[in-house]
Amino acid sequence: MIKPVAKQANKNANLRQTGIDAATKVVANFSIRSVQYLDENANIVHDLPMFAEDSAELLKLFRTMLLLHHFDRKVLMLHRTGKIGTYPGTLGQEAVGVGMASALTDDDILVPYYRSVTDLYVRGVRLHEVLAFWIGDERGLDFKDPRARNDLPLPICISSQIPHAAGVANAIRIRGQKNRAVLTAIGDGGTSEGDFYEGLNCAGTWKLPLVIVINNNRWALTEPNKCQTACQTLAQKAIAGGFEGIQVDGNDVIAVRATVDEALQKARAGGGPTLIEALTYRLCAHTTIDNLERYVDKEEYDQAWQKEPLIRLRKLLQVREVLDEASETRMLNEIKEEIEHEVELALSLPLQPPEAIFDYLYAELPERQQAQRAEVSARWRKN
Amino acid sequence: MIKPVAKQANKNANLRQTGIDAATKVVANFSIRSVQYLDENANIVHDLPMFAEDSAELLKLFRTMLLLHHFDRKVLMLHRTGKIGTYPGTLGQEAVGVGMASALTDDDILVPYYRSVTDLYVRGVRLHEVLAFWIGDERGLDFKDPRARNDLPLPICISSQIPHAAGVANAIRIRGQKNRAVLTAIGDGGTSEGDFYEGLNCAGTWKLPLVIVINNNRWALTEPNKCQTACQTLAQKAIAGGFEGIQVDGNDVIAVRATVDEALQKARAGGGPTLIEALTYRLCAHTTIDNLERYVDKEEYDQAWQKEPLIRLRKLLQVREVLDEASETRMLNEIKEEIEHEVELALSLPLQPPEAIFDYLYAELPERQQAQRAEVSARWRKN
Amino acid sequence: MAAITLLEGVNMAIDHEMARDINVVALGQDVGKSGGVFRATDGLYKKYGENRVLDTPLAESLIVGLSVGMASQQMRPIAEIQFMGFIFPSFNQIATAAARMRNRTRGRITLPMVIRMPYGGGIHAPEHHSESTEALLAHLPGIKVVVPSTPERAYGLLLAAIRDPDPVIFLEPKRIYRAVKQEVEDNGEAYPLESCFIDREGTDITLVSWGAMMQETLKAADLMEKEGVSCEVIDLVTLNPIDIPTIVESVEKTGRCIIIHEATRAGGLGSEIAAELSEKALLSLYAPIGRVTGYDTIVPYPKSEHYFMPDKDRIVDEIRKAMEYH
Amino acid sequence: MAAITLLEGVNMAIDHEMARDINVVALGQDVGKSGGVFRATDGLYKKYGENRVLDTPLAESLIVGLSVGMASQQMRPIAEIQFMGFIFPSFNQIATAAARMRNRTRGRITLPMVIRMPYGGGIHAPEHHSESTEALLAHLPGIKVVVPSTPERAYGLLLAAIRDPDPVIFLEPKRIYRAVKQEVEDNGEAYPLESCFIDREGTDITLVSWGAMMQETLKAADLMEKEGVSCEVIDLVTLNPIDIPTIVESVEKTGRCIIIHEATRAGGLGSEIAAELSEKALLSLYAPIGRVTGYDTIVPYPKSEHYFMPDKDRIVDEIRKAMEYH
Ligand SMILES: Cc1ncc(C[n+]2csc(CCOP(=O)(O)OP(=O)(O)O)c2C)c(N)n1
Ligand SMILES: Cc1ncc(C[n+]2csc(CCOP(=O)(O)OP(=O)(O)O)c2C)c(N)n1
Ligand SMILES: [Mg+2]
Ligand SMILES: [Mg+2]
Repeated sequence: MIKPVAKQANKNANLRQTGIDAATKVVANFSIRSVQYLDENANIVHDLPMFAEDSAELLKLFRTMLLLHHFDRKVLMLHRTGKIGTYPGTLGQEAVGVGMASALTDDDILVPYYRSVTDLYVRGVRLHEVLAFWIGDERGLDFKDPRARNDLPLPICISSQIPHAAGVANAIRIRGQKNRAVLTAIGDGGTSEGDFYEGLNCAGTWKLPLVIVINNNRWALTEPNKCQTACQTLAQKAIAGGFEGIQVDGNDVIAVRATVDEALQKARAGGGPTLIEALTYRLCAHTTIDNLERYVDKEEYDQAWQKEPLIRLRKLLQVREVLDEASETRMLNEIKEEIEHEVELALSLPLQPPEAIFDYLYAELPERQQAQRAEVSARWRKN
Repeated sequence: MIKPVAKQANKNANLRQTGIDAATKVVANFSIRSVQYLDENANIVHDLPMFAEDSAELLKLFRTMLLLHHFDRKVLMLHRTGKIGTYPGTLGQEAVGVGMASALTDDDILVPYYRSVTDLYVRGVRLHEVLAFWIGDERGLDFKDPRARNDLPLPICISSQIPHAAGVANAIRIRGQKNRAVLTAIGDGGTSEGDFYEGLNCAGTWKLPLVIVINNNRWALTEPNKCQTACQTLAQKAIAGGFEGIQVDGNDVIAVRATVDEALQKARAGGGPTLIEALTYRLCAHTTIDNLERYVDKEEYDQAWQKEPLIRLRKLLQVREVLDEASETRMLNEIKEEIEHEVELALSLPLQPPEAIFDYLYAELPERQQAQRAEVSARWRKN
Repeated sequence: MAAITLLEGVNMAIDHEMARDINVVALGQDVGKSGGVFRATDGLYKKYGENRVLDTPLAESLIVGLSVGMASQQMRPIAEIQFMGFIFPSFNQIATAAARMRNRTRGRITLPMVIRMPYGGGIHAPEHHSESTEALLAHLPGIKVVVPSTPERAYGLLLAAIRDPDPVIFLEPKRIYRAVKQEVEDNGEAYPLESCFIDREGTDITLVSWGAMMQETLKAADLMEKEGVSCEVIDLVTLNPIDIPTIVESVEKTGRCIIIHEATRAGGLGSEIAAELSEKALLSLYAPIGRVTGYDTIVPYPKSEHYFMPDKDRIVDEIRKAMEYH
Repeated sequence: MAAITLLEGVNMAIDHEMARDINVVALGQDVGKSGGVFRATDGLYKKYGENRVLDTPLAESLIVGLSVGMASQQMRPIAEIQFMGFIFPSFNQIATAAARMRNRTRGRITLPMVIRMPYGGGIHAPEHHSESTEALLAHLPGIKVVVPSTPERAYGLLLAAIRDPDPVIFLEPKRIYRAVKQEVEDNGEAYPLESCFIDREGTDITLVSWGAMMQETLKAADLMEKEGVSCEVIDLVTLNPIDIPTIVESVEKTGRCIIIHEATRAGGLGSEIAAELSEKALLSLYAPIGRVTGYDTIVPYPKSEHYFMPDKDRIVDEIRKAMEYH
């Protein structure tokens, strides 16, 4: 019997010199592009998209970003005074959520990720709702704004939202709705989970009306990008799904909005999905209970502050003379009022009744749980 | 309060004409190459690698492929006569497993997939072992050949082997062993599972000594490639892992062997992982209990037979005058003898004792199961 | 009205609901063009088209995750997991998304979805194709778990599952997919998803089982009848919620109880039923509660599967033990 | 010898084994440079380097799958899942690979690996950070499941888990990570993985619990002592295998038993213990076996968590009920 060959040391050595290179032909080419309009010094590096000609529009975006910026700081204070526990901030990343969500129409659907306060806010979800969720009250996910009623709640399980977003998009596709698309988000760390790829792969296969934005804030908890991937861009993950991936300066709200807008239009028109990597930086700790000084390089961190998204937009608006110190101060005062109000609402929310732990389990509560519900009721009502 | 903007219908329409294109720059380029030496008519399209100059070597590969080809047919007969149940054939795909496994050294480790009979055979695993596994006997995975002792068993859970292979490769990396690499395989359908990507991503991140071969036989059970992916190549999935993917003519055993060989050398030398997509065709049904006529296009199927891997290698060997009809007939007789012997061994394997259902659960059987074991023993010994 | 198999009952229910409600869609690996590995969705692709019967990529987490997304928009997906042994990749989507959406949004988003799958052993299938891990699912609040044991129940329960406003896991005992035929009318009548069936009344001992094990249980009851032991046989049908009151009532009458299931014993659903009885019917018990189950080992490969599987003989032995106990 | 916390006991055991055996490596999300979200691997990265303390990508299935691959080559990986609520993505790797490798290769390949994770509620953590789904793991043959309740047991049991030739799931009750301090000698002495501890002897009733609930159980026992009820308190410690003989012996003595756990009641491990008792100690029971558990609902968010969690008051009520039963 002729035995199969196991060792070929010498021959391999020869082969190595020649190699397979000569026997290859290129069968596919891909490239990843990157979008930027406004660089960190507020230089306009490309002709602005139409919407950005409208200074009032940009001012709205600025105001929203400023509000979320200050909300973050407020929450951190609340944490320090023991009023709230875990909260994942969006400091430095305001342009990603605000830019992407401002490209949505009311008919579109948003599938947020756990750090999605900025996009949710644009969508009409109130800050006290998001805060209530993080304080530990399920009612925070019962979004009240009509625009957000069909939006999915914040998921805590990293990446689990990507198949959901594909499912929502699939419902739109099946129903032949041409005016709708789905927008979802994920972190850089989230791109390591299987669910991310499964959703991507399906979105490509079924040409789903789906836009996925990666908030690449360079950190997944304490792990920097290099712990998650060998990829030079996360946008290139789209190539594995067979559709376009594109990078965008995530600190340039104009670029984020324009890129997401175009991708949503493509999706609504049946052109299929797009993956957008927004490059930004997490200027806050992972959450309020984390301490970034333990693992973040000080110099890198300080540099990141220089590229922070409010700076360049402020400069542009100042050049356009629609914003100055005085008007920004007025704006800030208004903002702070809204924040105080929202915080007050969240902190003063009365507890849910004890029975509520059963009341949303099923449409109809089974007998077994009815008995338990009665037990809980008796126990906690008497005290 | 300035409300966030939800609708921008008119402006969007304008934007669309200009678009973001003008604001982009290319930040990364990728290409996928494809390898072929011997085309379907046995034309040598590129200078052969060294090992292929050795006709005796090619004759060995041919013999192994021929053997597995006939083994498949034998198993189908056994199924028709009710002697065995489910068995996943490798008809048409012999060059993939034989080519890849023949590039392994004894120090390397093979992490097979469920349809991996061909590579396992090259590795020294006997056909009766694989058959025993499929007939329903765990002993089939207790590979006896020393070369295969550390190889992982066939996994039934699609794609679950990829993280295992990464783990084995990681052990090699941690131990600093420079003479070893890991070779694993997966089907085209398997590339839809999250585990595939998680393994890929980790292999890239940690630069693991790992070579992953996709047996793209165009079918995942009854689903053709287009149900699984929008990708033009499966090799491009590697781009999401941040390392090289390459396509190879999976019916050209010389190309498979050369490509895997080079990738293994790269891996051993610390150059990191490679993903290799071997394009072939499943000429058998999914398994013996499946009927491919229900879903496979007859014409496509007949055409695939023209490209089957034995034809071209036979022609080459005939041209080189190391094979003719008479010698192939002799070879076939030997082969059939081996097959008969292996089948005989598998079918005559006495049952495991009843107690064996407990005997490999833990190093030491807990009390609870000891009692159950005694019960089983009493019940089945008395009958 | 033709006699149909359990498998055909499944098909008939899906067909019925797809015809009735445009929001009902079927999805899974190979469920479309080829009608599924067991043909549970046979003919539906042709009838309803590729937009309502979807061949998904080979990815279980995706299949359940897609269903969550679709259901969140008021569609009614019926997802197939090819075999119960392959449910694990989707476990996260079931446990953390499907089971919780209503609760975590305080009822804002609900998920009318079904995840159906063949389960259980006895057909000499390869590794992982014979699993019976229903206890893992029944431990998760927020979903329902249902198992039919006859063609007619398959039809009526699956209708109910599809119409249910919450996620339902529908386990199909593949060993009896084609074992029995029954005349079933396609009348659209659904069963409740919280009641067991008393299949045979008896006075001496209560036997509780579900799925394919019902066959062995009924055989054992027949055999014991000849020895003068009158067995009450309960088909549990719903594993979450379990119809404990009916079982308690039966055991209060008979004083003895044996639970029969294929799954591994430790932490199997037999434990849950026994625990409930030991709490609610302790004083009625003349004998310890018996459990006839798969052993606490991994489901063996086909050649040794019979050593593992409960059968009528083991049930009979356990009944005798209970009857002789004092 | 310093007094240490349970968390430090975990760290000390890992450190001890890493120093002793070059094949022992720790891996998981954030376990390396930053020492883990709870600091369980604090200092180890610095001491043993990036090749032995690995920050993995954010992918649980990968983490367990990697460990399977490494263990198959005679390494001894200690994988961390960041919170038990995130174990589900890795469930397939646990159930179909880790638990079965020895069995499916007839002992050719074995997997000396540990999967450790903080579990349980009571620290006001966000959704999914308070899960207690040990019953799902304990139902899987082929793995062991262990829970310490004191610093000293954390150390001794984790040593045993790391040295065990088979996969061990090691659940760490994070609520008491820093709650109690104990003097623990770093002497390398491991506990067996099949025995429970009788923490307090008593004659009237047996209380069985594990993890953080041991604290509440002991408090309840204290309170009842004042009422003249003598409680025997058992720390279960190993959830698979369960030391049933010791519990049976205790209940034969006391005649009453209550099982206390955080997890959801239906299909929780309390059922398994009650079922075993109802089989093996039926005639010794003076009262129904009680279970004080989380309710059959989804773990509520922090603001409502206290309604869900068993506490000493609920245990005391249940003890009184059992004592008054006749
Ligand atoms: C499945 C799962 N595993 C682990 C965690 C714990 N966890 C919460 S956030 C986080 C890091 C996420 O990083 P990234 O995806 O980059 O998002 P970012 O926090 O930077 O916005 C981890 C590991 C989780 N929530 N879900
Ligand atoms: C996790 C999992 N899901 C489903 C199956 C059932 N199944 C067995 S083979 C197969 C198709 C595999 O296709 P592919 O990966 O292309 O490999 P091939 O069979 O073509 O070699 C499926 C769906 C499985 N074994 N494992
Ligand atoms: Mg991040
Ligand atoms: Mg295939």
